[in-house]
Amino acid sequence: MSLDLSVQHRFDGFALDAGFTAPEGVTVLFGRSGSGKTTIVNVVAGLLRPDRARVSVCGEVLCDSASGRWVPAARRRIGYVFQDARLFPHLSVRQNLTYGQRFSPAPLGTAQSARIVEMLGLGALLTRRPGALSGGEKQRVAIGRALLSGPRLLLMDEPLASLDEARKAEILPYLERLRDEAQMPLLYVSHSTAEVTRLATTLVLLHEGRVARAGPVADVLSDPELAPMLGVRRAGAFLTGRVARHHEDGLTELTSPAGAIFLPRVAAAPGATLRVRIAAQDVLLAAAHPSEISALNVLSVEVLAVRQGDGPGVMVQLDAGGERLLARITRRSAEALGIAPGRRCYAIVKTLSVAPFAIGENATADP
Amino acid sequence: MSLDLSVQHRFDGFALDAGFTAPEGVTVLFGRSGSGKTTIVNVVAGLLRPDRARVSVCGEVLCDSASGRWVPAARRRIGYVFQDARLFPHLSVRQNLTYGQRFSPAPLGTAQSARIVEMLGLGALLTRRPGALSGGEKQRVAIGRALLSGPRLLLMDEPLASLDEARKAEILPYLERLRDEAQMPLLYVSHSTAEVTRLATTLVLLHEGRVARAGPVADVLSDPELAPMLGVRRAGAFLTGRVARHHEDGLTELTSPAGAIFLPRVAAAPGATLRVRIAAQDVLLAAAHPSEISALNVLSVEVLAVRQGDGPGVMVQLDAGGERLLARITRRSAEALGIAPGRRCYAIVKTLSVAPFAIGENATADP
Amino acid sequence: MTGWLGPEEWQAVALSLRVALWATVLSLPPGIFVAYALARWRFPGKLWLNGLVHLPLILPPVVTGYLLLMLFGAQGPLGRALEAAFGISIAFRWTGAALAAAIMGFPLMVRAIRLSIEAVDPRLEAAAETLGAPRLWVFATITLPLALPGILTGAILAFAKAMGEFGATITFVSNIPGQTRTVPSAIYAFLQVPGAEGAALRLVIVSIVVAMGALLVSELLARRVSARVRGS
Amino acid sequence: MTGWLGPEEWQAVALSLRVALWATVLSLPPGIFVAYALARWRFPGKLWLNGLVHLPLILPPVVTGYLLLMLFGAQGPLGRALEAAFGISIAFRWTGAALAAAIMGFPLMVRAIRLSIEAVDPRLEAAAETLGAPRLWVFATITLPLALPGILTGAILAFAKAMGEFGATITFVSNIPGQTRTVPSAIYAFLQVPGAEGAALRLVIVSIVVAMGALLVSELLARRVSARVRGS
Amino acid sequence: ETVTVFAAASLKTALDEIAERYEAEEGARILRTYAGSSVLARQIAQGAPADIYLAANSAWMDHLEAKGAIRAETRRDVVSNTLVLIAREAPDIPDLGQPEAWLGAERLAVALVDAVPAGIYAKAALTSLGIWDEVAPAVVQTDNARAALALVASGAVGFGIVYASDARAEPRVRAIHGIPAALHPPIRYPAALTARARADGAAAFLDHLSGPGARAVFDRWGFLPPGPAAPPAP
Ligand SMILES: Nc1ncnc2c1ncn2[C@@H]1O[C@H](COP(=O)(O)OP(=O)(O)OP(=O)(O)O)[C@@H](O)[C@H]1O
Ligand SMILES: Nc1ncnc2c1ncn2[C@@H]1O[C@H](COP(=O)(O)OP(=O)(O)OP(=O)(O)O)[C@@H](O)[C@H]1O
Ligand code: MOO
Ligand SMILES: [Mg+2]
Ligand SMILES: [Mg+2]
Repeated sequence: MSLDLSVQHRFDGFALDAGFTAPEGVTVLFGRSGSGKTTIVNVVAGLLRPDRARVSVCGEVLCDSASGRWVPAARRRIGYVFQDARLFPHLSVRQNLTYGQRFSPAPLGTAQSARIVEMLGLGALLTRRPGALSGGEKQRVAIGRALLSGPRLLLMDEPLASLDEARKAEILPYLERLRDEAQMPLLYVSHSTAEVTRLATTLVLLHEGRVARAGPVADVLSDPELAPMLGVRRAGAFLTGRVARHHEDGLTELTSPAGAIFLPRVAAAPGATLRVRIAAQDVLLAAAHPSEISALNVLSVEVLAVRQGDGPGVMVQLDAGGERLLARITRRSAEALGIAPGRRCYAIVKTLSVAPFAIGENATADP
Repeated sequence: MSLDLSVQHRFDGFALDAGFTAPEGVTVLFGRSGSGKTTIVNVVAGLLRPDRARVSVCGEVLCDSASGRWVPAARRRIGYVFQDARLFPHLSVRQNLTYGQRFSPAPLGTAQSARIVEMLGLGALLTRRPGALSGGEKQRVAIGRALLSGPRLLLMDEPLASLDEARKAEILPYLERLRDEAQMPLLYVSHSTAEVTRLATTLVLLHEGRVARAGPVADVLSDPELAPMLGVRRAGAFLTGRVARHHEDGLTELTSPAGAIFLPRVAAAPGATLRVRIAAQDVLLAAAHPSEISALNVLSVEVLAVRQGDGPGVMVQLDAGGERLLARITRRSAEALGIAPGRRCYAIVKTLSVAPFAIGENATADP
Repeated sequence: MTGWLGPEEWQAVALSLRVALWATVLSLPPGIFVAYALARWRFPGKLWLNGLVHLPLILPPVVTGYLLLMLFGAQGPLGRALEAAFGISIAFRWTGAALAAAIMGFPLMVRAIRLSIEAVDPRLEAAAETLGAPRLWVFATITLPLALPGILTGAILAFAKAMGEFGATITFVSNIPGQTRTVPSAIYAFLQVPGAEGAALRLVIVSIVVAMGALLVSELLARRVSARVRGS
Repeated sequence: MTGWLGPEEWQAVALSLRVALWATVLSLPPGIFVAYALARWRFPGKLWLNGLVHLPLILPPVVTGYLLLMLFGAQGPLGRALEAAFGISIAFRWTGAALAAAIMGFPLMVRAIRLSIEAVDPRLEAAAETLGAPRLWVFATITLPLALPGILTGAILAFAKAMGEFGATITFVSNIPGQTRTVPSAIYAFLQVPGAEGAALRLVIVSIVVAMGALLVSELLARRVSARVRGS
Repeated sequence: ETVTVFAAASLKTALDEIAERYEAEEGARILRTYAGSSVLARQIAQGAPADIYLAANSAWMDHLEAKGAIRAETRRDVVSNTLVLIAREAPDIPDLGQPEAWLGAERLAVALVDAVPAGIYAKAALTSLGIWDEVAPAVVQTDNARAALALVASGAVGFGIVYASDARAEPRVRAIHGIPAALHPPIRYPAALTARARADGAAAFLDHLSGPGARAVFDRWGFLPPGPAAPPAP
């Protein structure tokens, strides 16, 4: 299952010329306001007929200006959660939710539907109309409506922006499951680091209508060159490990080439491969192996490169047993510790800062 | 300048009964989706006439069900950035922006208006109509429209939710300046930790229509009891210090009762009082004073209390020279380090994790 | 009450009601279709269709009646075709009165419905399409219900017009008691005779009462419809 | 062309145009006001006002004309009052024809405008209020422009109706050449004479051409208006 | 000076011709207003600016006279008329009293039988013949005599009873039987000056209408002289 896309379109004062492949998993479209994210999503959904485009989903061509092919939106089976909720104002929440069900060739079972409704916390709202919902409630109904239509590809345009953290924390695992179990590709527009790092398998960076960078999220996020574009706080790296065991005190231990890594318990069977993300912001460097410290993860590393930014910080690229790691520290500390390519030191990572990151695995974080 | 509010209102299936005082500065309304935030904001704006309410802004009563007083929305001079942008679809961006200007008794000067337009990045959009704007562009116009109407109180309902980090980073300092210079109270609905910690002076926690907790943001956020309600990642504490000096390498040094604190350069004159926020998530504990480590802030602390959560973590309340600090570490480390009330140890805080937090001071973070 | 109006007048009232109801009900489907086409499609001849729909409003009613007679009369092309195909004749029948009323009310109905359809946000229709709904279903479940205020308005305008239509009706189907003597025809007849104003007034009152009742019902329906859409 | 229609006919065309234009222009302000009141306010007697507005649609036009004659004639209460106060008399004048046309078109106009005003999102009006705009300003800058499609529709319906109005006009202001002989009245007179169908047909064609022109202009205006609101 | 005439619509052609000639000869201006007799009468009662009222039957003139809206002393009958049975292409019929023979399954168009003069006279004649009840179900009533003529002319209806003057002007129909004047009240077109008539020219034109010049034109359009009319030949 994958989505191939190339699209050219001009609006007055804005030119879009983008192409990328979204493989299985979650592809996050990332870019500044007005960079063309919604426009691309609309083309995929079949709501905007661009000047020139070719869009195909797992080999089926949905739109091809060369041959004139154009599959209408209704026959694409693509779920779309709009940036504005776009609920049907005259229908109850229940009717909104079930609107797409009758057209689905593979309708969701009652149990599955009920689970979605419960996860989204919509049970008490079913008889209301959209006019009587709060902003976040509307958005949750919109998500439910798209999910219940049983799509084969899901488009989500900043679906969680208006939700509180607690609600996000409830919905994110579900999206992860969707990604992992249903193997439904997701094209996801988001501004949120947390969502990107939790969900994304592929990251497409848009800049003024063009793809600035696209690729596996680990590559894009750990590229120190992209740090300014992504925002320094978003930079980070990925380590791959194997689940060694689950400890009683709520921790999971991984074995990785970089060393043992502890993180909050993850629902993955021992032996499973797991990816974890470590934000550059969360890494401390020490000249000597620190003792009696609350951080459980201390990795022996070698400095590969140091990149100076504008502010007081530097971005340090590290090698940890063959894996790459990023650390963002002050210039002063870098000088004090003599951080320069070739220098060996220790990277300290708080257990609780390690975020599990699962691709194609039945692995989610315990809440 | 302050806002006093008490309001009771029933919707079918939802009862609001809330009251709080919003002093000068930014009061953030915080609470889950559907907890009544927008409803309260609507009452303040004069758009919803609740069952019972009393609202006064710096002594002027805007609404009082007891006396039947009700000042219509148009005469309240309260700017409102709606959760949905609500731009006037038939007017150009320019006309939307200037709509409120003619009614303002204290209209903004051309230079000031131009600055706002530039800050919001609207210069190139002025002749467009809202139908041709992206989601984030719409929201920026909505913010500009409210600001340009020269209000004496500003209501913002998740104004930045649909903006990218870079744009947020541009707008936040402006809101801070607004708070500090114009001494305009802001009632601000937000789900974002970053916004809360940057902007809030007062935090009002809403839970199912009631005020669960209200008070200075430092008190609310550093209350370990509220951590589950706020989300553990949001908990943190505040230290007050005096600007000692600005170093050449982009760091600012504070003297505080807890010791010297380094943080990224802040635009405050030496001698100015400054508050900084340290998230519990970002604090490491060590039994001994670590040497040769990239973190510049090492504080000698004494454990006051340890609060066990559900997961693998514990919340540790610390005393640092009379100031309170919170640290979130794993249970395992707590046991290993013998963390218990009375234990003396060291708190390690990365320089780059210290966020400046200005109240009533001309202090903002350098970008 | 039966003493107040004679049996012939009651007959006229009953007939007018029947004519107005059928005229309204039967012109609704084509009215909605034409309104939708004018609101949402681009096609050659759109301006002509629009003009044609408005003709009965522009022309003096007598002319419209006369044209109908030319078309649907015993010698008219459509009249002959109907007669040959189905053995139906509508001239001088109440069915003809309903046709005349429907045609006279058609521009009012189409305009109101078109206005409402144009006000339906096409982005909602697009949203429905992404959920897999075929165009016709989207129309029936999104466009139509959201345009309901306009459809109601169109229907009530057509009904009221049908209750009051005189010129086209009497020209096309004449004034046959019990068959085509509608209330306006009866009123007209009374007005031709010196001193019969009283009788005319009684019929005027009856038609006002009937039409006000219809208005009231439509207002209440409209209120409920818009409350539905606004939420709660 | 002057050879094709006689000077009297041209007079009738010019008069009809004048009557229809004035009827439309003068009924717009009250039409908008009444439509707004019906759409947005709650007040006692609202249902009665609504009924009153619809009366001219419900009643046979001749009855409306008759009532106008009774009210505004030399013996009528309003006629006498106008005469006494301003020395104005409108019965049997073209001004009376404009009044009759305006009243006959009023329900059509009000309904269309009301429909459009009801479709304006009140949350936009609320947003304008929070910007400090007084109600009247909000109405003029938000409600009115957004209701423009309906106002255009209402105006074109009223204009078309005014061009075609016959029953009320001839009853109220008669059929005086150069003063109150509108195109429909002239057509009527021709139709009363055997063999004059040709002359009637010429006038019918003229009124169709005029009304189609008005329709066309209104369509183009409406298209531009809605393009404006949709963006770009 | 201008004289305003309010005249029944069915007089249009003849009156237009008379007035145009009069205007050419006398230099006066004759403003003609045509509508139904009832409409015009009501308007005159409400102060319409008419100098002369020319009605298609006596009832409305009587009504105005009773109200004092006309000058009774100037009232006179200007022309009279008769009714004929018309069809598009049927042969002449021998006996009007046998409707089953000539009407068959066809319909009969007449003006409103209780309201419009042509219809009232037609009903009176059919009643006198004793066949009204038999014919009534086939009767198609129109709002004026002219519309009944049009129905027959267009073939929408088989037969009609209309004024002889109308039948003569319509080439597509022919009179297949006269209606004897004795079967109905006399058909008269009365004229009078209105109470508000100021112009001297009005009296002059009224006199002209009943004079020989106008008589000739009326004759040509099928109207008969006033007074007891001779029954037309079948
Ligand atoms: N018109 C209404 N009728 C009935 N219930 C309503 C109405 N408006 C809001 N509510 C309900 O009142 C509650 C509070 O709504 P409100 O919009 O204030 O929530 P909120 O805190 O702003 O949520 P969010 O963060 O999702 O925007 C919700 O449960 C909502 O469903
Ligand atoms: N109908 C239109 N006419 C003209 N320009 C348009 C139109 N729609 C969008 N644009 C412009 O195209 C650009 C891309 O818009 P798009 O909605 O794809 O942005 P986006 O990346 O989704 O932004 P956001 O994060 O703010 O939602 C913007 O500059 C916008 O102003
Ligand atoms: O158009 Mo009319 O004058 O209502 O029958
Ligand atoms: Mg977008
Ligand atoms: Mg809200």
